Amino acid sequence: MKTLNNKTSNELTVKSKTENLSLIREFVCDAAKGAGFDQLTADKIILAVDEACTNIIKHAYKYYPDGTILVKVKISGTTFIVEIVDHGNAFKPNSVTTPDIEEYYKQHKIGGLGMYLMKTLMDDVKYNSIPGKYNKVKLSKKIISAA
Amino acid sequence: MKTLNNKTSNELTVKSKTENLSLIREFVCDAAKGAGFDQLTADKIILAVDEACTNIIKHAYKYYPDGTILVKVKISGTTFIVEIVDHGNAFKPNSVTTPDIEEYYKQHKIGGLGMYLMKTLMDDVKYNSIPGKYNKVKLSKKIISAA
Amino acid sequence: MSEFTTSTKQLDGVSVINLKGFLDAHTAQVLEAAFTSLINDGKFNIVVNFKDLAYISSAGLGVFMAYIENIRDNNGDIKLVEMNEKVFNIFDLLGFPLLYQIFNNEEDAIKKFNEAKQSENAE
Amino acid sequence: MSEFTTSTKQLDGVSVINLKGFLDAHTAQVLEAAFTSLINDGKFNIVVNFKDLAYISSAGLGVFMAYIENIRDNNGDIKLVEMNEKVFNIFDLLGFPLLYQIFNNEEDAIKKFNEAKQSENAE
Ligand SMILES: Nc1ncnc2c1ncn2[C@@H]1O[C@H](COP(=O)(O)OP(=O)(O)O)[C@@H](O)[C@H]1O
Ligand SMILES: Nc1ncnc2c1ncn2[C@@H]1O[C@H](COP(=O)(O)OP(=O)(O)O)[C@@H](O)[C@H]1O
Repeated sequence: MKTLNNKTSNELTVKSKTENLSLIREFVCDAAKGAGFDQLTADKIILAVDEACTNIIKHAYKYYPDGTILVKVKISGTTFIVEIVDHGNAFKPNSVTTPDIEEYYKQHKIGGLGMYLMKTLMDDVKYNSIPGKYNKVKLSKKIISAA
Repeated sequence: MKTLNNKTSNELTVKSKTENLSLIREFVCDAAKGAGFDQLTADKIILAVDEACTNIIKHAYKYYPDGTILVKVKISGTTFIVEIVDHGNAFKPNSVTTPDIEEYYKQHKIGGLGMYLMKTLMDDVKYNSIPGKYNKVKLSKKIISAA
Repeated sequence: MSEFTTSTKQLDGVSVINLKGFLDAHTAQVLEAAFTSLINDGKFNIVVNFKDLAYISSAGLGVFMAYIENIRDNNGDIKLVEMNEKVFNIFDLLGFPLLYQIFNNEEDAIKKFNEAKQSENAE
Repeated sequence: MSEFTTSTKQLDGVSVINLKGFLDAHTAQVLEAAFTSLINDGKFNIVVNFKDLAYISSAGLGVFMAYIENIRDNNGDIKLVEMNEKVFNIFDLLGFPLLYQIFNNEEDAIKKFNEAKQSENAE
């Protein structure tokens, strides 16, 4: 039996398969709406989390299907936070430069859009890898209440 | 950071609130269909799990909203298993008799239908409580492949 | 979060409640509110239309059990219409067809109410 | 699991692919198969109808990027129609309107293909 430390957040653990992306989106959708976000903002958060998890499946686990992805949602003050933890290959995002979109297309590159989307859609994206232990990406979005 | 022991099952942890029932249903729906059940059987499993979780929220946590409900799905051989763990009040199901449906209505009783549904919809329902530690209910359904 | 809504209309002296979405322990209170409001208005002839109901758990079934006695004590009834197979199967499993009259459509259920009224008047 | 399907029809010498459901890293291969099949048949004038598309992630956008060069090298094009606001916003964020022509409806996109054909013939 597993002890649950965090009594104030919902968590979803799924295997590292793309077929679980829709479940992750439903989970995040529920949480974002529960935090009071409108549909438009919830949609942005959902897409950012999809991109983060797609990257984990593709790059961290290289399509190995039996890894785990833990998605944790919480509210800290007035910030909605999604933390995603995996145990795949470590990732140092500093080595990925944000693409200049026009330049990017001129070079006929495919891919490389996921990180750009995550950063554009969220207020903050932070990666933290402890090689051999875990990788964590933390996506944050301010909750702005309709005043 | 939480260590994930079980590498072969999806898990969902939510707070003990009725608003999370729909998320639990979506989680179980995905898992049941992934295991190959048809919609009709998936619907039965979904309802049984809803009833089990509703009971946990109502009876084990008495509507205390900050408890946790862990829903774990796995396939063991040809059996689909949903395990639900909570940390609320212990439950001894032996003290609950299966209602005689007609007799039941004659007495104008309200409630008491959840346990009956769970047992009718699933192949097996087992409760296991370790007071002060956790309660676990295990719902099983044979996967019958269309031969 | 489940979405569940009700809407109520009056037809030939009968109140028709339309159910839409997912009826579970979270949303059951929405249906309770609909019944309470009718009862407070003295409207006891009630048809419940299940056409747009996608899901029901025992918490939803419990709402019907909670109100039926009071409504019948007031010479009224709850009649059920347009139940899809999935929802009917759950009702059936719980023996609800013994307790509630189920009709194919609103018209048939309303007719039944008005026939009953006529035979009362004839007495 | 996401549900995503495509259906393809021929209209005035143009192939119209209808997208339905959720297009993500899991379902992108369904769209790849649709493009591959058209290209194998030598059909390079393609309209993609987004009317029934509920969701797209960068994995879905990547499919368009993967095929566009080959298609344009063959004097064809991919034109996009009936995009809802949500999906358009994502396309816009990624600068796709610089790369793809977007029309309100199938007719306008098909007309554009056929105008181009006529001016070629006139040359
Ligand atoms: N979670 C991750 N683990 C390892 N590498 C990653 C991860 N996320 C992104 N990357 C690296 O960053 C690059 C850019 O990612 P992204 O913008 O999503 O584009 P794409 O995945 O389409 O290549 C990837 O190609 C990959 O090398
Ligand atoms: N998880 C649980 N923890 C504690 N008590 C429970 C639990 N599940 C069921 N019970 C007990 O068993 C009884 C029967 O449950 P059920 O058939 O679902 O009907 P209801 O919940 O409508 O009373 C409940 O009234 C409750 O006393």
